[in-house]
Amino acid sequence: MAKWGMVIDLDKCTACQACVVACQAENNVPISNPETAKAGRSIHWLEMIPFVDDEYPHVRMRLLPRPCMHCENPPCIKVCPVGATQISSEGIVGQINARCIGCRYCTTACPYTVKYFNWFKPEWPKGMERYLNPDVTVRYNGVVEKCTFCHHRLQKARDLAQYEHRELGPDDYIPACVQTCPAEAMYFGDLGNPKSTVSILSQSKRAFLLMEDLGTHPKVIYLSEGV
Amino acid sequence: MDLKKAFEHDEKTLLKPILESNRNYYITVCLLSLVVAWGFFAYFHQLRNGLGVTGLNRPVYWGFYITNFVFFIGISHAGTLISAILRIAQAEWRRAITRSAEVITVMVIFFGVASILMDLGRPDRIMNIIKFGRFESPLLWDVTSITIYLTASTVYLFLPLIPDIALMRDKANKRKWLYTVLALGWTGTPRQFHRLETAISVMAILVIPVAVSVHTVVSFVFAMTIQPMWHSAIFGPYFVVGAIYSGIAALIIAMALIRWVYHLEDYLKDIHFNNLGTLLFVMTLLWSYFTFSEYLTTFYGAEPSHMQVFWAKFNGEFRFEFWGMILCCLVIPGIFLSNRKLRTIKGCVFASAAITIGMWLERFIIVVPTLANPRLPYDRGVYHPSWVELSLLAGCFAFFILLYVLFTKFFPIVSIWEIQEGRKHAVAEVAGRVRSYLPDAYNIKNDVDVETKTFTNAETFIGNT
Amino acid sequence: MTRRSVPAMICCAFLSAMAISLFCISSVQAIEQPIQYNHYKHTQKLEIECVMCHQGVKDGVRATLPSVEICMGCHSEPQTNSPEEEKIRKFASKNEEIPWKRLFEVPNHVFFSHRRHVSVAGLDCTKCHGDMAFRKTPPSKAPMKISMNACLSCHRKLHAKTDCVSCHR
Amino acid sequence: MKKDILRRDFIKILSGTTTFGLAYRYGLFPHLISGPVRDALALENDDISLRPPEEKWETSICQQCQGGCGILVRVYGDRAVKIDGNPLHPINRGRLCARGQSGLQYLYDPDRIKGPMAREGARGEGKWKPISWDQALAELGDKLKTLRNQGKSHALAMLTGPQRGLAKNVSDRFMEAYGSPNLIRNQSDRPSGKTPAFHLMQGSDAGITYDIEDTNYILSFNSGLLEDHWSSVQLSRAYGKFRRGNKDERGKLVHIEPRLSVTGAKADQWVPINPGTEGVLAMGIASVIIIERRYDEEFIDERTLGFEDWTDEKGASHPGFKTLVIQEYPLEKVAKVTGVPRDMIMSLAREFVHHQPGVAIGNDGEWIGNQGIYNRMAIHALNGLVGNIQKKGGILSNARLPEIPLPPFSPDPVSAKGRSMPRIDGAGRSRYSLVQDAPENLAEQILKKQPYPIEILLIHGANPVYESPEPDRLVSALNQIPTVVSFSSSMDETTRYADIILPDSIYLEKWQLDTSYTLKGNPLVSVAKPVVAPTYDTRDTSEILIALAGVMGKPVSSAFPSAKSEDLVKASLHPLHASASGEAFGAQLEELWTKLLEQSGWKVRSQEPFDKFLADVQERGGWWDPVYYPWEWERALSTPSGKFEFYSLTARKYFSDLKGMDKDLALQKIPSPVGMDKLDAACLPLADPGVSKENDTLYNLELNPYVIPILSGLNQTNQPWLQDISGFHVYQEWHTWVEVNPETADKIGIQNGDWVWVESPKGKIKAQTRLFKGAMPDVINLPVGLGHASGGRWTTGIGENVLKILLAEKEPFSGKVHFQRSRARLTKTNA
Repeated sequence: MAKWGMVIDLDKCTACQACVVACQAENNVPISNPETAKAGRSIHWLEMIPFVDDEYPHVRMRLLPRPCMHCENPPCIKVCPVGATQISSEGIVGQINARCIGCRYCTTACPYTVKYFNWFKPEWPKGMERYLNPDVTVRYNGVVEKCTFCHHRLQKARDLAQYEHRELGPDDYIPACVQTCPAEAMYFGDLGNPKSTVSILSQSKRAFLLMEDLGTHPKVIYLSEGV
Repeated sequence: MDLKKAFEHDEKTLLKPILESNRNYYITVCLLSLVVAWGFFAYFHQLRNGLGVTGLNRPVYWGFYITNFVFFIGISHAGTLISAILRIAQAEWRRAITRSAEVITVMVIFFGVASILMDLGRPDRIMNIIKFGRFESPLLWDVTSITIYLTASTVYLFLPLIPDIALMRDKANKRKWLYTVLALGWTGTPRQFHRLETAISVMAILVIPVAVSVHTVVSFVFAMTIQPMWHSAIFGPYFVVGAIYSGIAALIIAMALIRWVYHLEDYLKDIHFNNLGTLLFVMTLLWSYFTFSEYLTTFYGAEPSHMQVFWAKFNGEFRFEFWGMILCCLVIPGIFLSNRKLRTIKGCVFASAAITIGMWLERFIIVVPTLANPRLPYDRGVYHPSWVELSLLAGCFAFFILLYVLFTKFFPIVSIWEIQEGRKHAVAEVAGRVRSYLPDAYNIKNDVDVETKTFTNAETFIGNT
Repeated sequence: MTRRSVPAMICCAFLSAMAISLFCISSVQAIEQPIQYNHYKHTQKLEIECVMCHQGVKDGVRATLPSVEICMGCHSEPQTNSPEEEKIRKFASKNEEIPWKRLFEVPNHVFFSHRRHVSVAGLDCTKCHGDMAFRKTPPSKAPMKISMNACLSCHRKLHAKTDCVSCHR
Repeated sequence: MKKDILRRDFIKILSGTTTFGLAYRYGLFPHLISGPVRDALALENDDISLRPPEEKWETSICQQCQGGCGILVRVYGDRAVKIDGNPLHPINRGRLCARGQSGLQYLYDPDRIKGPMAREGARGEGKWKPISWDQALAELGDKLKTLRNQGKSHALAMLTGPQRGLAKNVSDRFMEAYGSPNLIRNQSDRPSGKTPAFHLMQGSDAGITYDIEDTNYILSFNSGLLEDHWSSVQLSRAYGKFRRGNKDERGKLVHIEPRLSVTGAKADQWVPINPGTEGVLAMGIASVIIIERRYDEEFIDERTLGFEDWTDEKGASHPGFKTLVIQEYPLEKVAKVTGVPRDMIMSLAREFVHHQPGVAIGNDGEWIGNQGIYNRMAIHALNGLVGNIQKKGGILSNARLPEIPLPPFSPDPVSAKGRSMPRIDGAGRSRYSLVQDAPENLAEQILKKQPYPIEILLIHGANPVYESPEPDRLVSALNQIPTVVSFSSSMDETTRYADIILPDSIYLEKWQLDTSYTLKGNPLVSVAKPVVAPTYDTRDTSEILIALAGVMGKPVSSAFPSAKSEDLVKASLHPLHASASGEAFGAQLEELWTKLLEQSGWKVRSQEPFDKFLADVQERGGWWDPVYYPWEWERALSTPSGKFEFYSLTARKYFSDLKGMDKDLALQKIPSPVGMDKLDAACLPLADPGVSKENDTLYNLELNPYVIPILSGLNQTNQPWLQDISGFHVYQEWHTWVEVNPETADKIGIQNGDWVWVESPKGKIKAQTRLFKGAMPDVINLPVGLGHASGGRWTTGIGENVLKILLAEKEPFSGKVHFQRSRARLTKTNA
């Protein structure tokens, strides 16, 4: 069974945020406006987070693209009272928004703050709804949503592969952010397969996990900057 | 003979609020209803437009509603728990106050539950909790334990009500059908009394662990996560203590109001307030001890993510709430309740009012700062409640008071039969009990067995001493 | 009426009120098709395969309802003197599609692939669609209800994936 | 009685729940009904029951910036639902930036102009009435025809944005056929690198490029490398390889900039520097290299001019670069001016030499932040010093672009007469002899009616009213012109002053043939085809111009063989096919093979039929020449001397040719070092810090403007996805912010989130304070790119136009407007 995971090489990343927009375009994420942004209600499944350290002139700024970590031991699924968020046998932490009751317990339990809530009914101005991705649902008002590793792509890819009676190839299933990354800093694949690129990279001495001490076992692995 | 007169006096005084209503009552009800209606309007608005009408945001996903939830569930410990403890401890001064305490419990749990419903993004899918409930989630533990608590408390409120309802059925002229139904055919035979007393004692014992579990489980909602300053083993007892603390305070306020409005000075006496005030002071110390332990461990451990929350409370954006809480829950009660001279009715009520506010702030200070300071850096962990949340807070309080007022208009708020029973039996019983505590040597010895006989011999017994 | 029946009456009132409101919420209207199509005749008598008209069942993610073009493949010339048949040509002459109404529908948040179930897993149409093929007139509601429980029980039986995200999106 | 009560209660409960049920059912609680998904996708549901829409990926080119990335558009039925990179396209290899991804919001922008419109009411009032295309074209065509018949064809002017390929050819051809010299292109020189600094030192007309991928060391002088590069995806890819390619050494990046930008954050070392003194620092580094004799002597001897003092053929002696550096840029002085410690300058110089091949990169030609020509020359001189020209991992000059012309045509005498008139903007003459276009002069010349008045102005792809330092002046100039036509697809600031709007289709709706370069200098031609039908009633500007020519009739109309862009694309590809060089895009493995074959003397593409070539190019997205010959020195160094000129002969010729007033004006601002002829000094990289840091008590801060990477290019910002991530590093979006160092803020008494007036001598704007440790003390950083007065719901009134308070200056040589830093102060205000 595959264990899907992602590796982000911060040494290559240029913080261009193409991944951020690609994710929003792929996943029908509601668009924000000055009001929602001001209220802190914009939704970015994938977000670029700045860490600013030390004082001028020795300031260091680290820029970290942060998708859902797809923890092996996710704090969010334990607390859901209705099982609307679950981890699949392939390690994808999904959000079944048709079942979600909107209690926002998972959003508060997630140490990475990767879960988002639809405070209003997502709406698109007339004409703009045309770009919505037919493979992804538009979420309702009052439910939680999050990064899904674009698992609809997996559903489609696997469907096609099975129909064509072949194995799922390593490039068949790749999330939108990884596909677009201009610096080729993001990798995606099967962490369970020791020969996959992500497995090899995750063994790198530069590899680190975000808040590893929490014991959530993230499947998003960062490679630090520097030699 | 005197006893009979006293009984008549009890019935007359205590039934008066039900039988007669003055203008102030109607004005109060109208005003409260207006606030409640406004609250309903606010909720309707939220239901139509979604939770966006609140001041909640990311990362402060929980705000007033969850604060209210914890607060109301805390208040609910007033009644059932205190009355059960007092009953089991056979504290005789309980007789006048148990009813008003138990009513608080039952009424306020509804608002606790309602707060959760208000907080849901999809209240229409509430049945999913039953259909797809996962017992791994602390929220489901809450649902279970609150349901049990509500049932138990209702039964516990209802059982001691039965004789009084029967009295109403026989004495009052209005709503006879209601009292008839609710009296469940009570005629006041010794057999019935015996059964009732047994049932009440069983419930009193049962309800204590349930009450403790309820607030422990409420604390687990927070403590089971790994969020800074939530993930704490002390949270269970801390919440229980806080709950009892705020519960007693609420009870004192309610009693004072009842006493004042219905002129029941004769029934709710200084001694009641003094006793409750002393109990409250004990709780003040206990609560302070827990608060101290909680914050000291965080401070001493000095984990960065915890300290971020810690400082946000101590001298950051939540400093007013935090020091307000210390003032209301530690300083004011500490001054007013520790000192016998200040522990008057007014003093107790003032301290209780402070504690009620302080405990609400404590709940707020637990819920919001942790969310506003997540582990990953965000700039906008600010939370300003919107008019909807404020209206719903006001609506909840008004609705609670309204229901309470209405209750006093339907049922005697001081248990008549228990007072009467007190007049009839308790004095003798206490005397017997006290005697049984004393060393047997040199004790006055009767031929008859103390425990069965004292009831009838009460007056002579007192005369002898 | 006795005293005892009062609570019972109140309960009755409450329950019936609930029933009415539930009915209001979930009332489903009977579906009427534009043409009184006879499945039985086509599939059993003429032995036409389902796939002939419902294209995409075997090779597409979605199955389809037949377009007027497909019907006209046979019915461009009258086969019988049924007035229903005439309707097809009417639609065709107006260059309109036949406004078939869907009976079976998976919700938008479900990813369901026909080819995966029919071609890969080799399931029979009746598994989900019931006795559709034997209907002589169009049913007013789906002969089998498609529910998640039905999906899941079959998936469990056949040891297919039961991860939420395998179907939900 | 009992019964009554009972019945009443019964009815009460019953009616209560029923009311709720009905209210629920009929949508009083709209969000509770599980239908919003259906609403949003209602358009799809109609055909869901019959046939699922056809789904395909179409190749095209992203034309939102100059990068030239190839894209694949996922088309679902009749709508575009996703844009991704074209894996075969050599520029981006399947990758795409935020802006490219956001193209969907550009396409389906609800505020686009939805059809041709004519002005009603006064200019700029914003009242429009829709008209039909036929009417619009007929009216405008008539006007043009009349003007031409009057013999005043030169009175037509056309202002365009950067244009390439087919669009460029069509506008050129239109103006040629009509007979007007006034095609004024607001040409950014960035993709081709025609920036005068490089032109003066290296010649290289096709432009130069930095081989980031294979370099070991980047010394970035406020270059905006990761934020503001002309082809950001290509650069990002190269940067990834620079850091973690297959090389042995991990490339090192040192970034020099007053603010901690994204490039600064990603660099191994960030060197804060006083604003505007990057050129001086470069000269400081040069002085270390020269004094320690660490320069590439072989290269300097063979391929440079003017390093040492030299004598020309007339015997006059001129000072060399070495003299200038040693005399004018002693290390102490440089350290003082730049604020960079002496030791650091020395270690930078040594590192730079040690880690060769490495490149020194300046701001490659954008117009914010004032890295003037001389500063850029100083930075580029470093590359010359270490002999980094035409080397793997150094500076490469672009190979020549292949020809993709329109079919030939011969203009008539009217046209010839019109074309012989002087250009309105003065480009190509006297002070502007080095540039082809000088749009900056337009306002002045139109107002002066010099050398003649303009009757009709066509504006396409340019928004000068927003970008101009003096918008009011430009507006009054526009008001002088009887007919102003805009081809804009959005109601931008300039379009508001038009008389007729003929809205252009956007890039996903039209044909285009685009030319560009890879960062390795390979030329390429990409093909874009419409992937969806026009969303609104808009047309391709090229086709509009052809239609206008058609309305005017012969001989103008005969300039175009077809009215369809599609045919012109095909016609233009014929010469490319005939040249038999290069190939259609292919996978990287194929390219390696091609390179190998061609370098061993094989002709790669045999003469395949044109149809196959066309089909190939269309399917794969374009054509390119993967083979690059680094030894073509004539192309790389096409200066008068054929060498890398530390002392620019081009500059010398330029100044010598100027006369009178013009000469004085041009030389006025150039300082003359002691003992050096002013003309000589003007030909050397005389880096100058510009605004001095004197003790200005009124304006006590230095204002450092920078371009928001996500919104660079400044137009078409009505895309909420982009607006929403503009200032992530300070948690601010959807408004203009000002970055202030916490200590400085403390001094002024402002806090994070406070609203302040940012006031420069020129004006003031409102901004929200963001405390940022990456800001230098006493320097405030302001983002440019927001504050549009018009253009759509997600851009109008979002933030402030910082250009309003920036001082603008015209650059010598090009006359290009540069917005400078200036002094400023902050005062607290209310939101």
